[in-house]
Amino acid sequence: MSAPALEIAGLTKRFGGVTAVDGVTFSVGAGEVVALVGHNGAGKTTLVELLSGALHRDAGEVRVNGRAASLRSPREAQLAGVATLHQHLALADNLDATANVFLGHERRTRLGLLDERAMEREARALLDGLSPGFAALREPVALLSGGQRQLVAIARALRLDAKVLLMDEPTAALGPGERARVVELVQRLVAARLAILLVSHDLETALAVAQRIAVMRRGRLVAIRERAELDAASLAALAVG
Amino acid sequence: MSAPALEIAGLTKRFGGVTAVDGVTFSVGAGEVVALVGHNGAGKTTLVELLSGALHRDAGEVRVNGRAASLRSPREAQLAGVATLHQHLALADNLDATANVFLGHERRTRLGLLDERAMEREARALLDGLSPGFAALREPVALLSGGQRQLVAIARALRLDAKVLLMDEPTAALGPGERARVVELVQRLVAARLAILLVSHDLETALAVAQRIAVMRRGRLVAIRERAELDAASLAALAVG
Amino acid sequence: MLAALAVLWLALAWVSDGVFLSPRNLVNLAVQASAVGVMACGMVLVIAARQIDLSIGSVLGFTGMVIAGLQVQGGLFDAPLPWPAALAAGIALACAIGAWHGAWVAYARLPSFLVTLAGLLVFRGAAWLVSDGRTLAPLDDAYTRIGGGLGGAIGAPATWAIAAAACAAIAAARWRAPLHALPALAALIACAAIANAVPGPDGTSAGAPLPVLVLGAVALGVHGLATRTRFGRHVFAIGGSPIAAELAGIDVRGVTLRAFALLGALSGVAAALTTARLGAATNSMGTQTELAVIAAAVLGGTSLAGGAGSAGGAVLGALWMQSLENGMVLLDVTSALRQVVIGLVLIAAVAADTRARRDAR
Amino acid sequence: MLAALAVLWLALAWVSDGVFLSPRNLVNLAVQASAVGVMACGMVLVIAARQIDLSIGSVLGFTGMVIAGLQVQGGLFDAPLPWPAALAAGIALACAIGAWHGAWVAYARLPSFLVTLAGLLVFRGAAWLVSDGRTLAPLDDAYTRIGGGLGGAIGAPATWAIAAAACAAIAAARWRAPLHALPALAALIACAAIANAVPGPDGTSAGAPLPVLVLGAVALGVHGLATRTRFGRHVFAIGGSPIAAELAGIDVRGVTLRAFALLGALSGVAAALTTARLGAATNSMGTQTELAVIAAAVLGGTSLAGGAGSAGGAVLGALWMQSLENGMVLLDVTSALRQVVIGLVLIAAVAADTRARRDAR
Amino acid sequence: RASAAASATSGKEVVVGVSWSHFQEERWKIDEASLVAGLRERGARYLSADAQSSSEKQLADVENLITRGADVLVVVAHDPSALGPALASARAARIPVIAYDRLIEAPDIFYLSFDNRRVGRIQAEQILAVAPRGRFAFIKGSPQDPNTEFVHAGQLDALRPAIEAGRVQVVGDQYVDGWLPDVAQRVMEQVLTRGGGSIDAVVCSNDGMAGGVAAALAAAGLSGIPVSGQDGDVAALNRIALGRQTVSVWKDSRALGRAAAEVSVALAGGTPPEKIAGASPFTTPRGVRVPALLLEPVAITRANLDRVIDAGWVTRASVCRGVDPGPQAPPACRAPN
Ligand SMILES: Nc1ncnc2c1ncn2[C@@H]1O[C@H](COP(=O)(O)OP(=O)(O)OP(=O)(O)O)[C@@H](O)[C@H]1O
Ligand SMILES: Nc1ncnc2c1ncn2[C@@H]1O[C@H](COP(=O)(O)OP(=O)(O)OP(=O)(O)O)[C@@H](O)[C@H]1O
Ligand SMILES: [Mg+2]
Ligand SMILES: [Mg+2]
Repeated sequence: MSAPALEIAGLTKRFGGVTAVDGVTFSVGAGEVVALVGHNGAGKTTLVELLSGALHRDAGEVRVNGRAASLRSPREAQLAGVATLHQHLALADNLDATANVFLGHERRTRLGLLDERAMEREARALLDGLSPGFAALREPVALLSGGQRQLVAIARALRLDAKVLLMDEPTAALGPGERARVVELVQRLVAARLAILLVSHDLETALAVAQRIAVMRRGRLVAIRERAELDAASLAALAVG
Repeated sequence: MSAPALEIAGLTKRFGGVTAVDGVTFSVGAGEVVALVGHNGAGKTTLVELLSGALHRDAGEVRVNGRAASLRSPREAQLAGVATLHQHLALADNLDATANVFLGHERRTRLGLLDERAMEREARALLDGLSPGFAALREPVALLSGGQRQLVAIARALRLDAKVLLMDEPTAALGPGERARVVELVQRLVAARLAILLVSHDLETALAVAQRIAVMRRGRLVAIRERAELDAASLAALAVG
Repeated sequence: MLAALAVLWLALAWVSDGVFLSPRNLVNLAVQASAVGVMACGMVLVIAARQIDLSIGSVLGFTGMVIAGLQVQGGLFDAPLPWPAALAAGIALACAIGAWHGAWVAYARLPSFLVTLAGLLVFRGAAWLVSDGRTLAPLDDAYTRIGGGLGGAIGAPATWAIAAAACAAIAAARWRAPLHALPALAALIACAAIANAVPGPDGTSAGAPLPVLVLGAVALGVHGLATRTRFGRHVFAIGGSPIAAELAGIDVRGVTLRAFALLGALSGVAAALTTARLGAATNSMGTQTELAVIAAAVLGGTSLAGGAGSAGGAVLGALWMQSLENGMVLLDVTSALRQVVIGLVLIAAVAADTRARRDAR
Repeated sequence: MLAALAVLWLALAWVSDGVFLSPRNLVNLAVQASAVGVMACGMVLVIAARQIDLSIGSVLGFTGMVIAGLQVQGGLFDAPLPWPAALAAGIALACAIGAWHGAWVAYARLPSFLVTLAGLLVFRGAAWLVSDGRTLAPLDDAYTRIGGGLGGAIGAPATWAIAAAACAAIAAARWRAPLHALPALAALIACAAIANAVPGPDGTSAGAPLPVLVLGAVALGVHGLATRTRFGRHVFAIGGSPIAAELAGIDVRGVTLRAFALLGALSGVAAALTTARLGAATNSMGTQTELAVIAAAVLGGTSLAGGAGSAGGAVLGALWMQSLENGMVLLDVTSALRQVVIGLVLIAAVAADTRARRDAR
Repeated sequence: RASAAASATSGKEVVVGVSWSHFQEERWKIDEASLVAGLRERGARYLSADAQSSSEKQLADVENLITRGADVLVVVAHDPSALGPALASARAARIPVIAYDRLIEAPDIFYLSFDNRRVGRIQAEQILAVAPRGRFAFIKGSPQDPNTEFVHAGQLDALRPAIEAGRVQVVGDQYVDGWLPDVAQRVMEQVLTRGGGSIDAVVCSNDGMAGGVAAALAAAGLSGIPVSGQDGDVAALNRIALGRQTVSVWKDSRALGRAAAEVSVALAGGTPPEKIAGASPFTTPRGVRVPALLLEPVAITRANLDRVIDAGWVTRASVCRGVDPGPQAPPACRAPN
């Protein structure tokens, strides 16, 4: 068997006196979804930020597709094949949805100028898939609704064509219809052999898509279970702790 | 029977060509929870902002406890007895949790200076009730986790002692344990005769606390049903539309 | 802003018996505004990236001294350089200075206000040291044409040719909506006609002065950079949210550095325009220009909070500021009263413009 | 900043053979920094609320002229006012000017950069108009004591009394952690000792000069305002997030206006210190002070992005800037070279400070 | 464009355009007033522009004045060597140019001034007269202003022998940005600190800065140390009466303003420059010969304060304010007995 797409060993991050992530070890295989749940402030987002290059780890190792990854910047993480949807979305509020979907990876024409038409076409296709009739492609995203903003951020993460996808609360602001479509989408991505780490407070969604479910508490990984071993009640008991 | 705590008639708001809220009429009685659901971009947040004084309506009327309310500013809305938890939380990121909970309504000593001790004590009590062991009362809220920030915003809205409470997605970022405590809290507030408008994509929570459930679609209120008439499946069908 | 500018111009024409709107004065106005306009275009990008540059006036002074020092007899070196070499060296130097400031801001993450305030002091002092406080003159006659003085305009045929080419380009870009292109075409033709209405030294039409052409080229270039390239997109993304830009994988530091370097280079261009226009390099050149440049950018809709702004707006802003200066001289009031009037008109204009924009929404 | 200041002082003492650290020079330094320090304290609040005020230098010049014009023979009115009345009128006027700027910013929502740039022009012009450009002198002898010149220090007994009172207050506030209070107590006693080591005109100890006491009182007051009152809390909330502040029910416009008014009033105080020190009011007073004041605030940790800053930091920043100036003149460095050195040291200091703060985290 | 001379003779009113360098010191206001009065007497129209100490702005100002139809230009050059293009425009429009107060090195101008180098020389001579030896400090004007150097060169002309002979030591030599009095005060304080709190004389370049210097000296208990200045500011004359300043070199700006009015109307009327009353040829440092009308600066000291009072420049009350009218007072302020 080849190496898992994402391997984490002993990952640790301290903020002053607090250890937000404390010796976390686990892995996610290609074509697998691992859901990560836990109380507020458990350290889930910190873990994701460490993997996305936004924060620097104090200790531990990370391997992506078997290769050690230093992840010193978001750019480096992207180059290593890790795409991230951040909990706080990380949108440039003054730019429109199209620009945000392609931010940092703009399409260019042969002259080296921005290829606005190609980008708009592609963004429209992506967003339409998530929310049919998504119209506001040319308005600053500051004017969009909470859920619409989340859809833009999801579209951006999808666009990167990564091998490992980190999704921090992707459905928190979504309506029931949009959420269902995102769940479908995650299932399609898994079929295409992506490795997905899904952080979610929505235990239902977690149960619907994950093969394994990890639980964090106060910075530590306290449990990691196969989906089959769990049902809604037992997962809730685990997550609340 | 006395007038409902919150009455809305023909409320309308346009942004350029889009009518985000379109002639919405309904009311919430004292001691009642009305849940408001709908797809992303349906206009729920816009409706809440109109009632909170953050936006100005283009047409329609609002009465609070039977009295016409002009709601020209957040301050005015607060004075009329309307407290709001905003979807985007509206925290001052550079201030700590205590300062945010009391923002705009700081406690003062007899000398007119800020009474930091009283505020910290009260904030600790409030936040502890929502999330036992909430410790970060003196750190800038920018450093808190998504869920912790939401708890701070909830605590602030509770502190205002209002007659009408608007909660826009109060549980979106909360873990299962915290969510359960907020649900309990809402039930206690209802028992204390508050009128609550609860916007939520979390249909389960909506069903757990609401007496009536309203559904918005593209700016219009398309249905308003008694809780008893609905179960999870029929509500989901209504909300997705 | 455009509407407010029109009102201002009409008012000034009225109080000056039409002198303000005479072709000669309009051409003067454009030439006078060109150095500030060139720098304001670059400032737009720096401010859009949530930074500020206070050093540009001093950089202008310093590079102006260097450009002059390299080309005059008995200047910096024993053997004077030919003016094109001096010019190129000066602009390269200005660009390097901008990059130096940008490096402190982007890589060492120091506040740009302090870094460029330090730059303001350093290069003001350096400008003095270059020549020991002397004024360097006279400059090469060919060089001084860049300043738009004697022989510094391109004549009527070339002016019409450029106007025609620009019209053709606009028409081609807007062929789907030809009516929208009309105002721009009309403005261009009017500008060309005005430039040609001024007699040159030999009595024939002078045509467009070089500094104005330089300003036009710079504005067009910065506009293209801002709206059509990755660099520009990234500048605005950084201004909108530096964290989001970083997380999107943008090279925030590199982009910031390049924005400063570009502004530096444009300060060098402005130094060339200024020295060529003066026919000399003096060590007070550029003093307090930074405020005029930032004001021009902000008047043109650039937000000091970052993430918004346009080169076209900056040029308009520069014309605005210069119109006030130029126009107030036409009023027979003392200079102190003039300052008071300029300040009050500025507030009134900004207030009117803000209200107009709010109503438009 | 404190550590960097210590390094700078030692370096300057070393190259000046200790003269820099002589009591007389330290007292001079403090007096020289006081006007800028007073304004920097107010600037902290304006910047913390995400605004900027460029007009303060001109407001200083204008109100200085008015204060002088009201008290000299043949000034503004035929009958000169007693100096306390003139002083009160001047400070009230400065406060009103600040409120006028604040009103445009808060209620008409114009960018503060442009509003106060207009103010810079208007009041510079107005300063000239007050006296037709004449220097107004001589000022009342009692008034000039405020400036710290002859008879402008309070003598040794009063200095010790104030130091003792301040020590007692600090000790009372910190009685839970007496060790933490030690550095502050030591600093206070050192300051008093230094002030008393300078001989007055009559040969006995001069004691603390009045401008320094004014600065201390202003810094303490602004510090209290910023950290202990609703107003201060709201200023910082607005700077952190104007929208959040508005939604929390804060009177954003009123608070903004009051921050500008306070800075205006402090510019009036600075005008009093400057004119009293000079014994005259000249119409160029305060030129370019705005940059020094903003730099002092930013050096002291105030963020131009809003929401952060402290009065203590601003005073330190002002001392920093003045130490550089003071030290360089002491070394008889020519002004051009001085500017270069000051700029470079400034960058180095900010870099060191930024690095230290980052490492501390 | 018709020539200026033609338009003047054809009975149209003469338009005189004046480009001022700046108005930061009191004196320019007085120049302006007397120039305007002179023009009004002669029925000429006055246009003006203030360059606010900026060569760029002055260039624009001159262009604007030409655009507005000036028949003759009076230029107070901010930086005389940076006016080439402005002179070229004027030449192209055949408009005569008067270099007012400051020399412009160009062949076709008319030079009307007090000699600035001479001002510096008088300052130093007067200081030497009361303090022939000791530790001297120079407080010079703005490093950005070319006049600073002219004045300082004059000071050195007078002091060089004393310095070379070792009678005078220079213990401070500083520019003051923008000629600002409060900056001069701080600089003086530092020079004093450096010298251990003592100094024997201060050669200061103008009256505004002398005010700052005097305040610094007073605070150090050194009131009465010789200090020089120029411009004849009221405040400075009062300091002289009080014994806090030694000399103010007075250039009667009113005379200069009146002369400018006379010369400009004459030139506009077609009088050749050489034929102007009182004009004599003047050779500039670079060897250009221009027609010039030079007025004499006057050293105002304690002894001859009456001169400015009698000339109506200032009132006796304002000069003698605060002076004890006893026998120790300067002659101008003594109580009549
Ligand atoms: N930059 C920081 N500085 C200091 N403390 C931080 C910082 N970032 C996060 N923390 C702390 O680390 C802890 C973990 O935060 P994290 O955001 O990882 O939680 P989370 O599991 O994602 O919570 P949530 O479910 O609420 O999103 C929290 O207590 C938070 O206050
Ligand atoms: N300031 C604004 N300017 C222009 N359009 C706006 C503005 N605010 C909201 N909108 C638009 O109004 C519509 C309704 O937005 P709203 O935020 O009310 O939706 P919502 O129901 O709360 O959605 P979500 O569930 O995603 O939070 C959206 O299409 C949004 O783009
Ligand atoms: Mg999280
Ligand atoms: Mg919403």
